[in-house]
Amino acid sequence: MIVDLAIITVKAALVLFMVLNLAGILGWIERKGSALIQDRIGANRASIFGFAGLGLVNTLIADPLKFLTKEDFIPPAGDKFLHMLAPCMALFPALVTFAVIPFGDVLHLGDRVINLQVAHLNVGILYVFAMGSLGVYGIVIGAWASNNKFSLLGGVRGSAQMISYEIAMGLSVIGVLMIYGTLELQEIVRGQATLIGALLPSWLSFMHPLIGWLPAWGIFLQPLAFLLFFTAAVAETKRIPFDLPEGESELVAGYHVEYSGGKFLMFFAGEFAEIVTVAGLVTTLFFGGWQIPYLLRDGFHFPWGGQWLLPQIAVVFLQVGAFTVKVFFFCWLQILLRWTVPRFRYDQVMRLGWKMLLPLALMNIVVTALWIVAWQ
Amino acid sequence: MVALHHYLILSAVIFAIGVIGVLIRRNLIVVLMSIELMLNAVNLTFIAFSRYLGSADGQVSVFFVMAVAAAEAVIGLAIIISVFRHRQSLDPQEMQLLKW
Amino acid sequence: MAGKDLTPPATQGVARPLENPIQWFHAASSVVSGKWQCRSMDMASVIFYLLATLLVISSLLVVFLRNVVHCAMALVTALLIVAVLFVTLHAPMVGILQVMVYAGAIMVLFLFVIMFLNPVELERRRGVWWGFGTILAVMLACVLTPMFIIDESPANPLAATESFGSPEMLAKSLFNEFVLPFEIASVLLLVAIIGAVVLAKREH
Amino acid sequence: MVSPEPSSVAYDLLRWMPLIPLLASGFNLFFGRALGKQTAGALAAAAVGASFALACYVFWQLPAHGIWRDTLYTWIESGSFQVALSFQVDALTAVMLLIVTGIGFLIHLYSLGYMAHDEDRVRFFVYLNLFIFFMLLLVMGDNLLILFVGWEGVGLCSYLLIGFWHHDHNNTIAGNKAFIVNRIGDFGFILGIFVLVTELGRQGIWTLDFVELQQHVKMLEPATITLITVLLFVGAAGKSAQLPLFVWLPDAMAGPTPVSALIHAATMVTAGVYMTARLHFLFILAPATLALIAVIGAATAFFAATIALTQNDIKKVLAYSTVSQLGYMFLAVGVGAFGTAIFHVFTHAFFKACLFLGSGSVIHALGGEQDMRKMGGLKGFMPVTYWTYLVATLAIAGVPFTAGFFSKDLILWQTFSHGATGLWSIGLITAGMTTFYMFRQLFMVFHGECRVDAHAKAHLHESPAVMTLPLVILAAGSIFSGWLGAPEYLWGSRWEHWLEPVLGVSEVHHDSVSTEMIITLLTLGVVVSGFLLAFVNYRKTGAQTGSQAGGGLFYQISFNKFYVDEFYDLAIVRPFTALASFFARIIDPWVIDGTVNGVATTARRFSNIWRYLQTGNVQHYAAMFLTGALALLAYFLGQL
Repeated sequence: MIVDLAIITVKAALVLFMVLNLAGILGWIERKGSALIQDRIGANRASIFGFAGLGLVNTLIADPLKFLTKEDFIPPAGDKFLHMLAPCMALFPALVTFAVIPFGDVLHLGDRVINLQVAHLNVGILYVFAMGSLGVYGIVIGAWASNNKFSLLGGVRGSAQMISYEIAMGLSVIGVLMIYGTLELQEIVRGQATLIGALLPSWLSFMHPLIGWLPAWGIFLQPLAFLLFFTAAVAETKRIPFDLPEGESELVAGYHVEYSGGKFLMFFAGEFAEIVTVAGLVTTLFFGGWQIPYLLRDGFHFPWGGQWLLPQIAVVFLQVGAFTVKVFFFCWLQILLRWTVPRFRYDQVMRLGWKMLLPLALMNIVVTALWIVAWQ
Repeated sequence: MVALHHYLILSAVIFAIGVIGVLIRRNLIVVLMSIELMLNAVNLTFIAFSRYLGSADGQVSVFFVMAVAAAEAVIGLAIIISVFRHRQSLDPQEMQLLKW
Repeated sequence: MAGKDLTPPATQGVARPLENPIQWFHAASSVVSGKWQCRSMDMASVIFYLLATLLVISSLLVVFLRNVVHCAMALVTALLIVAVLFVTLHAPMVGILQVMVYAGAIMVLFLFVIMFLNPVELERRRGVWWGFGTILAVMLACVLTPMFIIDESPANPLAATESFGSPEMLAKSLFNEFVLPFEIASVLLLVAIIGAVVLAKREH
Repeated sequence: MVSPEPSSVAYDLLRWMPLIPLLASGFNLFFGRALGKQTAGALAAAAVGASFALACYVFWQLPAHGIWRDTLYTWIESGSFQVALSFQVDALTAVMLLIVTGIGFLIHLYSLGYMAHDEDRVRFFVYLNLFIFFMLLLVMGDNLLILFVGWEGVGLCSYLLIGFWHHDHNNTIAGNKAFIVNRIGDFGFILGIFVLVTELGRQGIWTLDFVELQQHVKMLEPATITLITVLLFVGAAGKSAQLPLFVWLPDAMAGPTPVSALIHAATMVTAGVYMTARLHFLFILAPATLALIAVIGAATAFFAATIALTQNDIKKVLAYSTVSQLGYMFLAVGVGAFGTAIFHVFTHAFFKACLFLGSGSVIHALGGEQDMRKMGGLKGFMPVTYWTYLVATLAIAGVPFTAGFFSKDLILWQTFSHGATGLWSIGLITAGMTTFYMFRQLFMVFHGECRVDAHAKAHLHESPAVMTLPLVILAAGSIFSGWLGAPEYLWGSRWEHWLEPVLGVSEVHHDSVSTEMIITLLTLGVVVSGFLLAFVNYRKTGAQTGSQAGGGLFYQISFNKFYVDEFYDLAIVRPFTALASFFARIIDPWVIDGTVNGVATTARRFSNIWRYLQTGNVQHYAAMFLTGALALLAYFLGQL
């Protein structure tokens, strides 16, 4: 019992650590990446004893120090308690969401079987959405508590935008859930281990040599769902091209105009944590999570017959590594997006959410349902 | 050990508190919130029963209560908005067109 | 789907004792109660009373705070606590729905409207009426409470199966015996949407 | 006299006979003005012409023992009681169809000329078509209810047309009079229907259909049948202007003359006769009623004739003669000779219509003058009118080999052979008087020197062809239409055989031809003497025409129509209006309104107290609600 609790705690701490660090690293990547994209040198000033290794280490340490040592300003007409509460509410959901995302298959230690996932909830994906929906409060409350017109506008915009896109996001995932027949993310990932060849209905068997060898990842089974989900998720993170709630050019800095110091750091970290979470979700739902094609518990089994057996521990490390790499890739993709795409107008955002993503998601659900009814 | 009536009494208390809100608050939005509170008290009862009687129906009923609550909140808020547009106030005691 | 049959039977049968909060909660309770020799009150009761106290406090805040936004936040807290209570009652699905629907959607809508209208002045209060209402409500509580203390009310919950309160269970009864109410509820929501649009639309 | 079970065949054509005039009427009602007055009239006439053509077709096609049905839909259905909106045509109906549509068509043509200068001709033709529709409904309906609808409908149209020139108050008064007197009759009629239905229903037969009625009336006991038939006859008396309900018909002459010809001479007023013939199977079971009918018929004939002797209004004379002729018809009905009654309806339609139209043409020529004392010597001015008028007069007088001769003599002979000698003698005298007053009129109008005032004389003219053509046709009809029903000693009667399937073999004994001939000769004698009397008095200048000095008490009484109107006015109208005004002045404002307002006031008083509970504050309401809930809870807690 005690041991079990200990294991849980360790897993939780590990995931939390990873996410937070990833957020920090992303902060640096964003600067360097933007510099790259804009043909600048980028963050290279902060140095410790003259050592500025690409500014990475320094940025990791210097950024938090700078934020924490700044004055924490609370607008006198604002609401102190809520003003303090808001950043926590912004950061919290982003962190806890990762609890249900599996970063690996089971790990055998002696007679123990450890599921490489913090919480094995049978409502998994719903939990993700529930936490995501809590993210709104950070913005709304922060905006209201700082008693500033710009931030209030930002808050209103933010809440409207997030509610709108939650719907599209939730509906876009349903197709995936129907395909894999479960809400639990670990199960979904396991479902992606099989090959498409095993799923082809008889009348499509002639396609077998063409696509039969593909792994049954969400991206192959639900490409439209992937596009919709990714778009909606990026909108949820309120980053360019969906950064209307902040919109420097219109609202100074939107809902966190009045924030500085540690609280701003929390908003900041929350944003990057959200990026990581989105990347994790996209990986898990559409890119096989920790799966590596043809790699089963006991090693590789290639569809053309060959196989390469591996020790179990190696398999686990491969899988965790694969997961990390995929997550990194999607984080980078989002940052790339943020620095390349221009910002929408607000009405455009709303129209995209309600008049394009939503109907498309519904259509996706219907088509998927028809497919399932017809061929299973 | 927690018995069923613990939950029932808890929900009764919450319900009563919600009633207070409905009766005394002079801000329509808060009145609506208090109604939500009462609904939640009822939901708690449902879940407690479904747990202690081991049947799923309670949870299903909660599902429906939530649907109704959502509808009620949406309509209520819409009404509040339009009322506020006409008279710049949210005080239910100022809305007495039906007074004798 | 087909993914399951790829996992060897070795992991299939293995019980995963601590994989969701409910199990943590029971494990922890048993551990703690085993640790400190408190027979009088086990962990479950402790947690229940803790949650109940918090719930009552937050509800009181909802009713008696003067600032609308504060009330809203207190209500959100109350709703989250209720969700936790649901989870401890083996209704995780409903708990999650509670968080999604109430905390995630309805309350955000409330806040949105509050920001939208942004009522500046604090509401005035009238002592007599407050007293009267409070007394009435307290009477209500006093009448309801004894009615709930019935001897034949089951003291102990039934032994919950693994799937109790799972989405599958909910879905089974929802789409078999309650399918008609389900459809009606969907119609109700549609009507509510249309009504809200019509009501809140600023007429030109 | 049981008739062979007629074979009833479905035949879709029938429905168009009433529908065409109805459609035309509706069309004129909405688009008539746009259509232009002349076109509207032509359309109306064409519609009636169309249904006349249909009627002829049906008449020729109809098998002797056949009944053609056309059921549109079930109108009323409650339990086993079922009324269908359905038409039927048998021999009797076919004859009536010919009369209604044929005469109707001619009179429509005539109206085109007669109403040429009227402002709202369109309205006139709308009413006229509507009347044709209702009349056809009346004669074609295959059950009592439809017959009753038609019955009321023609009453309505008659009311509308009598008051057609409603700018003159008297016309509206006359219209009301006709309507109200008819109401009295209809009241009896519908009571009769009720009794019939309920009594039959008590026997388990819920029906109004004529054929079924004919099969089942046997199972009613005689007293009931007598009651029913008497009530029905009250209706017939109202519609056909018999004693004592005849008073409306003379006043009905306020309407345009074509209307008088069509409705108040040819068709509508004969509806009563038609009804009795249609229900003959009922009447022959009630000898008492038949006796009553015979007496009333004879009395009416005589009474009206005596009034007609002294009238000076050209149309009034004709009106009373109509009443008198109707009396003849009911006399025939009374002696059980339904076929003969219908025969007289048939012939009478021709010559009376002809007379009315002739008088109309005279009035038209004189620019609305109706007083015979201001006429005379018109023979030269309007020859066609004169000759047709003369023919019709001969016909109504019963000069041999005219229509009137055959039908009226047949009636008298039937009466005699039926053994009612008293009634027969009354009829005989009436025949004489008929001849007298008709020739008096002829002489006063057409002979002697012209008394027309100069202004009217200026544009004295013969009527246009569209008016004279119908006159000629009708005149021809008023001679030859009678030949269908010649007595045995001549070529014998087609008529009886034609109607036998419906009315059964009439029990006229053609045994003693000699007696019949004697009776006929006797009638002729009376007629000739009547003619001589008129000739002597009125052939010349008409000097003493209308000189009220001449003649004594009897003259006064007759001239004032036996003071019947005054009597009714004293006995019925005044008390009634007095009672009504009493109710209007005392009961309604004080008792009824008092009660109502009192209730209202009391309620308001109390509400004024209670309404203070309505604070309009929703939270107060909620508090009340909660209090109630608390009370309930506390109660149940006590129960626990």
